[in-house]
Amino acid sequence: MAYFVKRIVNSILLLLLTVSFVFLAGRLIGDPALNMLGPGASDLALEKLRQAAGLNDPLWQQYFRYIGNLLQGDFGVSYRFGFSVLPSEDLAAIGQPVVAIVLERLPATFLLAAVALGLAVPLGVLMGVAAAANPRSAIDRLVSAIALAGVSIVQFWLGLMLIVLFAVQLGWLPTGGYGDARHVILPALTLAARPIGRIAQITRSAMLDELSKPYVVTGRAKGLSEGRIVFLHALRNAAVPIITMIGDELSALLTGAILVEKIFAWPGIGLLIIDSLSRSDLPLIQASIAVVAALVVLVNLLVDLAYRVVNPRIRLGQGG
Amino acid sequence: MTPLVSIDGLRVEFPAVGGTVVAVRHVDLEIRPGEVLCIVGESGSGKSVTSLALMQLTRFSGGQVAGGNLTFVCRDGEGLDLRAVDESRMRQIRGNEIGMVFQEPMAALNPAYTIGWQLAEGLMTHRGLSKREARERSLELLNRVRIPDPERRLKQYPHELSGGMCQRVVIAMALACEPRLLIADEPTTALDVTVQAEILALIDRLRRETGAAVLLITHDMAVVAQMADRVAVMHGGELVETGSVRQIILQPRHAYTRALLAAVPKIGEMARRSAPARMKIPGAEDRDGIDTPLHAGEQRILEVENLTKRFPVRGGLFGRTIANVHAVEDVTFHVQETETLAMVGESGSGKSTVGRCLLRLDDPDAGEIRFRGQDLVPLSRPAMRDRFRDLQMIFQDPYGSLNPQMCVLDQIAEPIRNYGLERGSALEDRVADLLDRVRMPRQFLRRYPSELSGGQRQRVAIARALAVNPGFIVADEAVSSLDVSIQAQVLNLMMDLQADLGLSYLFISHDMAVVERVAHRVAVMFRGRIVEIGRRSDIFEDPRHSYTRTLLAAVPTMDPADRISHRETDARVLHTPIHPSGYDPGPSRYEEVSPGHFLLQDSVQ
Amino acid sequence: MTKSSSVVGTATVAAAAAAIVISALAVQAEPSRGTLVVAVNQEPQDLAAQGAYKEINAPGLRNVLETLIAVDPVSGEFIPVLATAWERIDGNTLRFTIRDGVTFHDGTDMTAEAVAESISWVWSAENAFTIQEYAGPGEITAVAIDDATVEVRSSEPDPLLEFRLSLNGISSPTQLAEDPARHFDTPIGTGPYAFVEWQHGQYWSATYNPDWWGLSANDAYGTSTPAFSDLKFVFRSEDAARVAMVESGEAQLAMFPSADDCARGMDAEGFNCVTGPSTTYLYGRLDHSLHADERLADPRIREAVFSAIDIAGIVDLYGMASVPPGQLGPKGTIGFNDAVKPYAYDLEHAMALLDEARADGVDVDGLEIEIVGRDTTPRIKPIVEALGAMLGMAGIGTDIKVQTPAEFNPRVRITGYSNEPGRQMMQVHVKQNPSGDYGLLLLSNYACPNIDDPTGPSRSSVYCDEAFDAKLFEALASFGEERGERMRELVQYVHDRHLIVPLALLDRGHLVEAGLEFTFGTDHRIQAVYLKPDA
Amino acid sequence: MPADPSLSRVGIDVGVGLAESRQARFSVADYARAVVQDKITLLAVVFLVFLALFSVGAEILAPFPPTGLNLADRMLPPGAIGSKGAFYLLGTDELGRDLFSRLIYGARVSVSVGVLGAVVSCALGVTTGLTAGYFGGLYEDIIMRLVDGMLSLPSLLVALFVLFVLGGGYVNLILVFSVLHWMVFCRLSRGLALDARSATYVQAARTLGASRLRIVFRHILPNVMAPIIVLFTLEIAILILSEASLSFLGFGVQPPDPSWGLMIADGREHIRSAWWLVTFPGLAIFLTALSLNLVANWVRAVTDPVQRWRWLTGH
Repeated sequence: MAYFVKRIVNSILLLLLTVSFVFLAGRLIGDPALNMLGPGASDLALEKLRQAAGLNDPLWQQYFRYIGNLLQGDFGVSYRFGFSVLPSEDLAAIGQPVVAIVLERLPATFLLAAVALGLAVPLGVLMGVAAAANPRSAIDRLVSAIALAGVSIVQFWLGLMLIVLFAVQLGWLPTGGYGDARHVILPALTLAARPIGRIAQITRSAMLDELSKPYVVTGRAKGLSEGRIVFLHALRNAAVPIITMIGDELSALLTGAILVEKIFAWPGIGLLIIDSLSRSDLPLIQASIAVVAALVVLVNLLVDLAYRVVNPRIRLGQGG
Repeated sequence: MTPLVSIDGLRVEFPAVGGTVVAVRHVDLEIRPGEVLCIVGESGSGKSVTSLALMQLTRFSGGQVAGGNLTFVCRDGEGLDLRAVDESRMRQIRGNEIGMVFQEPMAALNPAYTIGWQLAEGLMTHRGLSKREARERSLELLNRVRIPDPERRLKQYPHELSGGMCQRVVIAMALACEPRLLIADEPTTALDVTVQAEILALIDRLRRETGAAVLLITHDMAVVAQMADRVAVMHGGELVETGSVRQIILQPRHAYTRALLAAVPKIGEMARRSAPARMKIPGAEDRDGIDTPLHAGEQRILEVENLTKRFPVRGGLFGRTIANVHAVEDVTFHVQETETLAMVGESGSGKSTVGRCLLRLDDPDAGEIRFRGQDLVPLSRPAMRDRFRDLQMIFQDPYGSLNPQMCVLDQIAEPIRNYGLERGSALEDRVADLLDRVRMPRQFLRRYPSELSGGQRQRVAIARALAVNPGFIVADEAVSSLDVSIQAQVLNLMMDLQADLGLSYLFISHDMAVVERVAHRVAVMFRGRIVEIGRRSDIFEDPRHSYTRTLLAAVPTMDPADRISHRETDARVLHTPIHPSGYDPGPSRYEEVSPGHFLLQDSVQ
Repeated sequence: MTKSSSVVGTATVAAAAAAIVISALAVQAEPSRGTLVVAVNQEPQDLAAQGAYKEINAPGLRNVLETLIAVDPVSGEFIPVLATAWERIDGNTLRFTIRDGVTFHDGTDMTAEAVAESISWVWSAENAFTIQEYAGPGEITAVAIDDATVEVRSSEPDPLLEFRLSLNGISSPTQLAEDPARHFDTPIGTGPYAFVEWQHGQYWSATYNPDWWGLSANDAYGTSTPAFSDLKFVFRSEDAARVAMVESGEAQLAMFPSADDCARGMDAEGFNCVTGPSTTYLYGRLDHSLHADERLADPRIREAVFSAIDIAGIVDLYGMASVPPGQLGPKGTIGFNDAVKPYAYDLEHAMALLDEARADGVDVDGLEIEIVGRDTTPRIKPIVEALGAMLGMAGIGTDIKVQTPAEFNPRVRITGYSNEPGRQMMQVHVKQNPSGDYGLLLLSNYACPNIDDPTGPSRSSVYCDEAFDAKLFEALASFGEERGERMRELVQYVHDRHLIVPLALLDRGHLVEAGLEFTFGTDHRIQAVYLKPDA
Repeated sequence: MPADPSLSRVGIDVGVGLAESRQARFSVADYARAVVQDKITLLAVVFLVFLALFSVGAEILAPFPPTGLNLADRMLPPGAIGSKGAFYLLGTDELGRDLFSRLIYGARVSVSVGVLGAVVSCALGVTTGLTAGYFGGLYEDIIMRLVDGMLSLPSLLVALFVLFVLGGGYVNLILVFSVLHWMVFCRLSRGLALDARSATYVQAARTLGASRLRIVFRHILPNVMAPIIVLFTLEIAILILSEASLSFLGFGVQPPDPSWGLMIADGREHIRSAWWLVTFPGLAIFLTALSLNLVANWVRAVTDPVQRWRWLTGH
């Protein structure tokens, strides 16, 4: 409990630091107004944008205003509509709040991550268990090969190859975009390749570890079936490293989605980040990075919580 | 009577780097219904492999039963060739007709499940009991193995129980289906001597109650003497001798058995001798002037006063210290020059912490440690480093105390280099001299720890400690992880060095028999305090404190007539010395029962 | 069509059926086809009426928003749209007769007031919309003279006023009054399709407008009546993804395939590649004397650099492009100079010039010309790499870069490059010249920028020449044949000074589903009324 | 002492035998023989050796220069003979440059980014981690707070943003990788140092008068090398993949340096007409990462006492 209070406080501080870093670093790349409007913009337009976005104030004022707003859940408005368009001084009346833009994109990314993880976890765990239960067998070799391929492959390259094969040559699946279930398959597969590999690897090694422990011999000496020993006894104990890995991979999925979303034109937060970077839409960049960072931090917290459920030793507050 | 198990010409092979290794060969054994057969041998003798082969468990670790017959008579009277039965039939035998108990009770239980779950599991598998029936039966079993408060235990996890308690659970599990044979593989090696006595007595009692035969695997001849009906001695994968317990203990025929017996220190042997004495090792050369170990000098080299060490237990909302483990509580003693003070006690008694405090590996919370008149407690790290030239330590685990990445030369040279004592060829000469001193051949200089045996490693550790010519050495369980024959050699070496170099030892040990051999004086520790301290004869021949008596009584004797059967079998719940922070247990007060023999006044506890 | 089209087909049929049910109430000419899916290369920044001029900003927006007049894709002439007729009153004024009986998608009538209000708002200097980059010398305002007439005035004489008024869409003034913010993402126009929704990151869509004036008018623009019940513009920035969509039948039209894919489209069964010239140029602008390394002012070095560039090779590399006529406007543009020829590729000549300069003590070997493109420009990487290699062959040191807009944009403007004294940079750009006149082009590319007043249109010029500027401003104020003459002279003048090298005149291509006929002009706007399904 | 040392390696006879097996030392010859026996690892090692050779000796080994222009020989398929009789093993790209030569030069860029990034982050992480783990106290607190914080950030995203701000390029890429990856090494080595701190040989070293730094670097470091080497190898693979991703997005290595990721990005628009432009760089990355993973697995297996006997006995 105390541990969690501490973790949460730490996480909030961390997020604040991240946001500050992004805010200040964002100022290093030059005039945000010019970045937004492009070299063709007139100075009047630039000036209006600066006025409306408060870019003419001293940096520290802008910073504290930003943090102050942020603590109230206001990440500012996207320059996106503000730039061509400034009939009034009040940017907020025109611009779309970036929080809304980001939240609008989250479900797509969640869907993709959920499907990818839903694919990777059972598959990876089963593969790893099968390999560990039959060390050095053909199954083990096959699993190791698949797992190695999964962790070694270049994600976006795999995506491109899948598009060419399944969407273009065979015409079975759409090339990209967001729509019915068929649209999810290729991006989710692309995204799942690496976690499948990593989860299979970690499961295999954790299970090998567990299967060499004395309590497994006890189980066998009790006359338990191998299936029971493997799945009920060893897997339960191997769960801690596996859950850690799943947490890591979930964080990686959220950021790995950047490439996959770009290739498959999947309208998630990853695509939004790429778009906002290419448009130098600072408020949007800040908000999307903050949201992804918050998600990743949250995932880490949840993983921590999951440990405690799985491992009775930690549950009693002896670990940590 | 037809034997329950007949093993005939057993041969077990394991794959190894350069081919296969034969772990067990030509082993013929039989176990009769209701008897206790002990297999005794040192590590690597193949005794465990034999029992695993019987359970057909070697296959899971890569081993293969390459030859011989294993016949087991089932409950229905059918004689089964275990090598021929398939895995599913074998599963019906394991846990059902043959139960098994292991060395590490804590590790033998699955840490992720409750005791109740694990007990019920076997019952539900073999007996088809319902969940509720299984629970009732589990409760009954826990009662049977005399676990206090069994209702609560069912809901507890293994790490919430003590080692002895866990071993009782494992035994309960093994006996759950009323097997005809119980295999116990070193069931008490990891346990304290008092707990060992309880567990052995329990096994004996249960055997009598259920009529199951017991195959007990051990390295401890004293355990054999107390438990066995018949004994099989193994060495190097082969059976060297079998016979009744009386015959093996009293008239050993094989030279190895005799050597093994001779190396075991027997408690009481030293009665009425004032000074320590070397072990007699058959076949080993006797040194000149051996039996003139030193008598203690007059000068006090070390004086420890009111030493206290507590380890904080953190918890609560902000991770504050909520309690303290009172590891060492107001301990006072001294060591004279050329004297060995033995500190005995069971695990958790604080004896090792005392040793670590002396070298400031742990920082004491209170008290004074005066070494040659200088208080070590306030010393800074660099100042303390200087003191290490006079104050050295030998650690328990010879496998851990040497840096695996350094060859013997570098290991021993380490302190010489650190203090800049010698360099170049002078350094090598000095290391070679030290190697001579611990009686190791010089060609070992370039070897790495992994290429040494346990005994050789401990010799290197001793040589390393001697490299700076210290006057005082803390030996923390220095021989307890060694096989008895090796243990005897190392003990003799230590005593010889004491005589030659005038060393003082603080000899920390749990083994009363060894302590009786080496100590001038003995301090008995219990729950952080010295409960009794005095000359060796005071402690061994006139123990006053109840704990000292329990400890001495628990030591198994080598007398086959002194069976374990009459012992107390109930588990005692150990009170751990954890107290809420702010708790003041008060000072230790002693009564001097005879000159130099002090007894803790129990009111303090 | 490829195999996967069956499912898409089903969906299309369903959507079409739904559309039919809805439109059945007010039928005049029912759309014969379902949804037209167009794969476009980028998501619009906004869908505002002021942005209707930018093809790149909002592909397809002109299906929803209409202009007063438009350029006919075939003839290149101005044709009536929402204005049925127009006349020039004087150098400053145009008078438009507004089409009768037109309603906005929100149901309000398009009155002369509505038109005037919309025009004034879009061109207001105060609003400072990006359309200002096409603003003329004066400020544009509009007033309704009567119910059917709108007069548009420029504060300065403006020969290009017609052109400017072909740029902006006319949107509902009710929306401007009630909910101005929605103007930017919810266009309410008068076109054959009414805006439906914009799913950010995915697509925007429009549905058939059964009340469109063009259905009954005899002078409606376009080569067909609207044949699709719905339009869907799907954003796919990956080239391969757009192509794949047409190949797999997910889309009927894909913008801007690569030259390879277009070539394949010519042979493919399910789709074709339709190409045509554009007004878009790829060009390189080499720093001259303004804040630049002084060696670049040496005419020998400039000529050597331009002579080292194999323009035909660049064109070949770009694919779907042709060798530009030595200047940044297509034939037919006012001021187009036939005498100006592309800079000749002559490596030996280039090296000879360099040797000559070297002999005069110019540190030719110390040159390191930075060749920079912006990463948003298509195919920019191979182009800058090729340019680097070409200059390298002539012995000119180069440093090639592809930069993000954040890095690149400030360096283009006068304020930015005045901070980089001694610069040696060749910027590689792609730019459109849709106006049919050299005025804006000469002004923005060659007139001397003023660092104290960097608001001028020439803020990204790297050239400063008082004589040139004086002539230019005379030319800009002139009309008719005189204007053309003055412009031609200036085009020759800047050509001789080796300031900008036109590298390619881009063809634009579209992959089109087989059986669909697509007519487009140099502006390449995707309008459903120019699409003819023959099925 | 066990009767047969190789038996105790099996870890069957519990107790002393197992403890001993955990330290069993293998000679170089044992390892070499194990590599040769393990065909797949051998292949991986051979591949990596070739890769290193090509990276170092690109000027000598590559048949053509990596940059330049040869418009006559554009987009030739693998095995084609060019206009001047040049043989293009893996075909040419859109500027007519030999793909094979570019792959070789690309290896230099991609591999060196990976290796240098891993070296810097490893040096940084191991130094801070070991000292933090051994010294403890406030220093450890600060370091670990930093590590935990940085580890819980999405690193690819942060890299993307920082490169967006700083601009891409070889040096920036290595810098960013170092700053974003040292924590992995730090956390690992701190854990190892914590374990080692309570290990008897370290306590012994203290009583033998070794200074704190000597204990950390002379006693602890050599004993924890194996897991560090494993992580180091894996990190190289991860960094090579990250480099490819970032370059693909345009934030990594800048042209004309031919990095593999950039080559995929370039070839992407020709994926249908010139499949080799995307396929070969992708395969190169894949095989490199695969080989590194294989080697890491092998190192992990042979240095892990539990797995080692299986691996070495080939059982």
